[in-house]
Amino acid sequence: MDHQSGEGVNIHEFQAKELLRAEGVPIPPGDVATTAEQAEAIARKIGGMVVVKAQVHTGGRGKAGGVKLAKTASEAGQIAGKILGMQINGLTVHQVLVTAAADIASEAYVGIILDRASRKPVFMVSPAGGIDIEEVAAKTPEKIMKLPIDTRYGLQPYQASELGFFLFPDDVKKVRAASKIMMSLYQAFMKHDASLAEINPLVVTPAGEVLALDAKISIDDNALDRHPDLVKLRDETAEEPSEVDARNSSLTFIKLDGNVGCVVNGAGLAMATMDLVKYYGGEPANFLDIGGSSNPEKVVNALRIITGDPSVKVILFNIFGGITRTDDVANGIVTATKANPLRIPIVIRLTGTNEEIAMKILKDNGFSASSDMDEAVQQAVALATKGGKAA
Amino acid sequence: MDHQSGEGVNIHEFQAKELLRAEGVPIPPGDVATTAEQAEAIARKIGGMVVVKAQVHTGGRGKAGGVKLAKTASEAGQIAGKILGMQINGLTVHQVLVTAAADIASEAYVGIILDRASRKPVFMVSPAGGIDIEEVAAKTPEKIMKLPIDTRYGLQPYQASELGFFLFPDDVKKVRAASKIMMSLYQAFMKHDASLAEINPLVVTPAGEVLALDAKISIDDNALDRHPDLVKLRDETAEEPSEVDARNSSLTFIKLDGNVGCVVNGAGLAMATMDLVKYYGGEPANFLDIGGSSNPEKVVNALRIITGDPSVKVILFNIFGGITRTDDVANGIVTATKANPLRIPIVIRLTGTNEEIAMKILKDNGFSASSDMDEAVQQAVALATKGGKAA
Amino acid sequence: MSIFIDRNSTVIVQGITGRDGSFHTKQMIEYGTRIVGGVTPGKGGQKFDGSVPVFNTVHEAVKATGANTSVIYVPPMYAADAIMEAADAGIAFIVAITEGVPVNDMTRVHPFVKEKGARLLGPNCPGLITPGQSKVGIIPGRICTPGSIGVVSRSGTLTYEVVYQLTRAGMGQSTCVGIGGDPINGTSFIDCLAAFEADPHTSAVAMMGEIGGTDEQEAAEFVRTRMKKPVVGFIAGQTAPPGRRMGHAGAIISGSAGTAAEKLESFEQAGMGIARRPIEFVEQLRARM
Amino acid sequence: MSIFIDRNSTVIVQGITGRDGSFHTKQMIEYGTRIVGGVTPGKGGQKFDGSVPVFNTVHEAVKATGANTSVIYVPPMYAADAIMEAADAGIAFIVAITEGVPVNDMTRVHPFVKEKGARLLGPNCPGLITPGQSKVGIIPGRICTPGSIGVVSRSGTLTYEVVYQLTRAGMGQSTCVGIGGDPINGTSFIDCLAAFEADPHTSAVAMMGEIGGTDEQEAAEFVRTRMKKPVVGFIAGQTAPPGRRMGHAGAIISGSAGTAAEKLESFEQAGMGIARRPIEFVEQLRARM
Repeated sequence: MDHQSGEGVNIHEFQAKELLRAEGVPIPPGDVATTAEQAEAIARKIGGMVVVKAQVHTGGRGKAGGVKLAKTASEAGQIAGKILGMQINGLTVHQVLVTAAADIASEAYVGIILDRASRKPVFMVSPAGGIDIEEVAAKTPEKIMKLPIDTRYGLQPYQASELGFFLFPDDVKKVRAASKIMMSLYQAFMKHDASLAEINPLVVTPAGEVLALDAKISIDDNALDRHPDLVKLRDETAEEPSEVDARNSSLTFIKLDGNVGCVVNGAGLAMATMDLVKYYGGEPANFLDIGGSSNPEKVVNALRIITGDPSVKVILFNIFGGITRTDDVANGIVTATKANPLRIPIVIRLTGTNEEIAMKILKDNGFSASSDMDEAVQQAVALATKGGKAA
Repeated sequence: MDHQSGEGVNIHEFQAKELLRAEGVPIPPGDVATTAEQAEAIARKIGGMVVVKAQVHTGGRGKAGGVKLAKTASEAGQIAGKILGMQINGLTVHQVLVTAAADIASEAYVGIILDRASRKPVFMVSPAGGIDIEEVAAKTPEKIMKLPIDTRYGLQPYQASELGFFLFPDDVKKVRAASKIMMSLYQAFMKHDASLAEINPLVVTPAGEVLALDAKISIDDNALDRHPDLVKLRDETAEEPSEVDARNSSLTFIKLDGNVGCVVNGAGLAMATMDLVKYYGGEPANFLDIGGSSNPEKVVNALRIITGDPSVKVILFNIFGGITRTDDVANGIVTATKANPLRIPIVIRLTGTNEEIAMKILKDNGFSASSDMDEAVQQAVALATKGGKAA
Repeated sequence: MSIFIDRNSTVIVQGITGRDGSFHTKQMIEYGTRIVGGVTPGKGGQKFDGSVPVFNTVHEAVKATGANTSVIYVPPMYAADAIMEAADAGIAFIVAITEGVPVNDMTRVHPFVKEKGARLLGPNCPGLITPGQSKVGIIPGRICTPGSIGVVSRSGTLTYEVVYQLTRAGMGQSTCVGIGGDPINGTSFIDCLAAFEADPHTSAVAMMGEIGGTDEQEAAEFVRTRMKKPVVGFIAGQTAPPGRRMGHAGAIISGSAGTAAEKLESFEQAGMGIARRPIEFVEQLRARM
Repeated sequence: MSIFIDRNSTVIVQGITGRDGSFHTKQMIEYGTRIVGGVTPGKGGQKFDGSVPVFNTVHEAVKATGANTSVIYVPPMYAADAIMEAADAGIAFIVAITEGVPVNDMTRVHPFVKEKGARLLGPNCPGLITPGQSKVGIIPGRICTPGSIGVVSRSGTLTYEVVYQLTRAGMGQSTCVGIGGDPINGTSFIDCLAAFEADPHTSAVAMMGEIGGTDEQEAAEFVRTRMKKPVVGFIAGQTAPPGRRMGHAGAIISGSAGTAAEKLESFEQAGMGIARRPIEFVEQLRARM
């Protein structure tokens, strides 16, 4: 099950709930707070028992102590004070959601995931909700119903009903309520170009009401251009700073634990380069794809981001010029290192479009370069391991 | 070209324009008036030259003097005073639309019609707008482009662009404006379950602006249940009163010019009955389909509506009982004639479900009935022609 | 034998517990149709009429009964969904009786059913009957008798009228099909004519059209080029005024197309017999058999 | 000969006057590709580069030039529309280079293209090249040389790397295809493998996969059951951490599925050769030919 296919921009639970509420999904009242005082005020307005929930882009908030029940408004304020500023899986909590607590008779899972195998959004529902759906999939797959949706037709009422009967085989009222929620969830999924939209848990109260207690939505990166409203929901404080910096420089960057800093054009070649570093006994410090366009500025930004990581011991460029002009890359290296001289060695592999010009530029500026990938990677790994200096 | 397939509820020009304006179609400002004073006030608010247009459900308003230009607000009031109350094709004008006059450089036609042959809504556009599109189709068919739309995908931008280039081959700005209007027209067509949506003329002003100057929308009768807002737009004052009465009694009724009043169950049999009346030398006074359900009330209403027409000389019932129970029909006849004794002869043909019971009911109440269609029709025609009395 | 249904057809009823559904289910059972189940969401597990199992969804019904045919009596706003559910569940032959289905719904339903490889009859149709074997829909069984005339029609009661005349004249029917009068329907005249031509037990066909559209002209062309069996045609609405609707969406004349004269002309060119009155089917068919 | 394109392919360029479109059109013409026209709405009637006629719509372009292939360089928000326009106009083979196409768009485009009977390559792909005959897309022509190795890959520059190694080693290529890394794309590994198996001029296949999804496993199953020609496979992303995205949407590991280990295991079970490093393709292919 390839859950997360489609790159996704995560938005916070409270934002996802707003989007679902707008489509008519019943959700207990709540609001977001950045201070203990605000949290207390929200809890007072709601009245009764509330839940205070850390808003961070990571799972396991409950286990980490980021989700707590409060009986009174002042208790809600105290709890919020503790949760705000807390670190969960390396992310600082800047906001909490304060929401009415619901009595729970049963919990179900309802999600839509863009699936590459069927080339469709797939509904996935389970009466075993509240826990990690991947655990359900692994241990009791018969408790999961999957239904691919043909987006030319959209989710049909009969399909929503089939999903509803899978959740509540003996109660047509709950089936109707759940079906309506699934129609709304699908609307939200399509309207916002989501790659994932999840309600977990979907609860039934002792009174028989069906409610969404938690929600998660990821937006397809590629569709953001037509959703300026959703771009604003992106919370950069909830992400790794160097990755935010890279994105703002139009680079794709993921920080890893090794010491060989990699700058590559193309995701496939970038992964193959990392694999080759590992193959020769090294550890990549990152994944970094400068993409196809040959803009010296990107190279400058890439170098800045990589050298910002103190664990990086060597920089490895691997550029195969197709659309990317290797002379542009060479110029970028020269410009960046003139402005900020490197304190660690650099290994450059360049081949393809304008290779001769690039080689000359590098040579004129005191760099050497190889046109062989294996050779370059071996050299970089050697430098990272033993220390030393190239260029 | 079967334009009007799909039964349609017509709405007025000003209502159609409101629906299109809501989807973003550029339309000159305007409002509807029921008095000369209102018309003058609207014209004053718009400022400059206005057009005063009779709002009736019929073509040829212009020729009938129902569309006039006014240079000043007071002239608009005077013209409105003349048009209001005017008869156009037998319909009284109760409302006028007062709208800003636009300078016209060229006129085009844009329409969407539900087409039974392709089983799709079909776009029909022509650079020869402003006149009757059927005339264009007959005389210069090469000036019409037809494009069936697959509703699973909807109108695609490239299709709107193709239609736009057909209208304005040399001006991409106008193409873009027209394409946008066609996307909006399609949205309106689908959103409101239309069977017809037309902009005629779509004009280009000397400044190059593309505007909808007149609009027509018919709504699919069958879809009205999900459009309570559109049901309200139905203007019964603009329709034949006996037909409105029939519709409100769940009967399908169309008034014709003959003297044999027909009451039949099923549209096909109703038409075949009318044809047989004609075959035997008579003239049907109406088409009336009481439908499938066997409700004596419907029969009572049918008799009331038919006997309301003074030209009817004989009433002919032709009922083939399938779902319709013939005893229900017989009971209806008895009830209706007891309440309002008939002053014209009645010929009854009944066969099918519960025929024996029906025959007995009729006999017990002094009516005779036949089970043969040809026989009954001949008898009715004879009565209508010579006068006489059956039953 | 027949077309589309016979004594082996296994039928489920969508909307079996509704007013129309329950009435006609009893009629079908009485006629001998093999009604193997029904569908009403929320009534799964119940028995209709003490014996027919009811299911929550068509998928469940098909899984439990192996039905290959479905007949639909649900309200018009739910009909498109019911048809798609049946097609999706693997039902091969779907008969939609429901009248008043929004036409835009059918623009999506039609390709859906086609993609699923199913055949749809209707909506807004009386269904069909293979006399002595099975009836699916609402055609009154007692007016029919087994025989070799195939009957296909766009209207309901007019079909009954003609079938009644045929039966009175001793001319039995192989299958009588009402294709319905809606602008967009699943099965066309041509589909039925092709099936009758291929059916060894059908010797001639009676076809009842209406004014409006060009289906009858296309059917005539099919008769001319592809059929060996005799076909007699009738057109209702010869006296209808142009441009006015006549209860059926199909019964419209617009411009020059779709007039009765035009349709009858196409019948003549196809060498078809023409019944000027319903009763004339008897002599016209007899003359050609 | 080759798969999908050869010297007779007649190609139009959608977005021919754009920055990328114009650059790569010149490159394609230089390589020898038969570029017969271009499409940019509003620039119909102009000539690109003094010789290639530009049209307002694909329909017009196809009507005037008889093109059978189209390559798309329009911006991502217009790409779905451009693909559908090409398919609707009767283009048989559509290559969408555009990166960043919203995935939901592709859920509709995919069935549309299929219904029209066309083949789509991409989006977010480098296109393809039949060395010495035709290139459609952006693969640098000078790294390729004619020969008998079929190359198929999910990524761009990695493909170039491998092709470059093959060329250096004297192993020419029949056709090199980049299928693109998007979650929903038009042509799969299996489509290419089947075409290579059927192509008499291809003697062996080099296949470059990535972590994420199950396309490679399905491809391996296809190799095992349906192919006689040798296939050597590579998986990029063995060191990528689970659950993190790697620039390509496809390059994701989630749960147990889609790991490099799993994919390599499936290659082994299919009897495929495995290249642990890009350079190993040379020896692995040589060993099997």
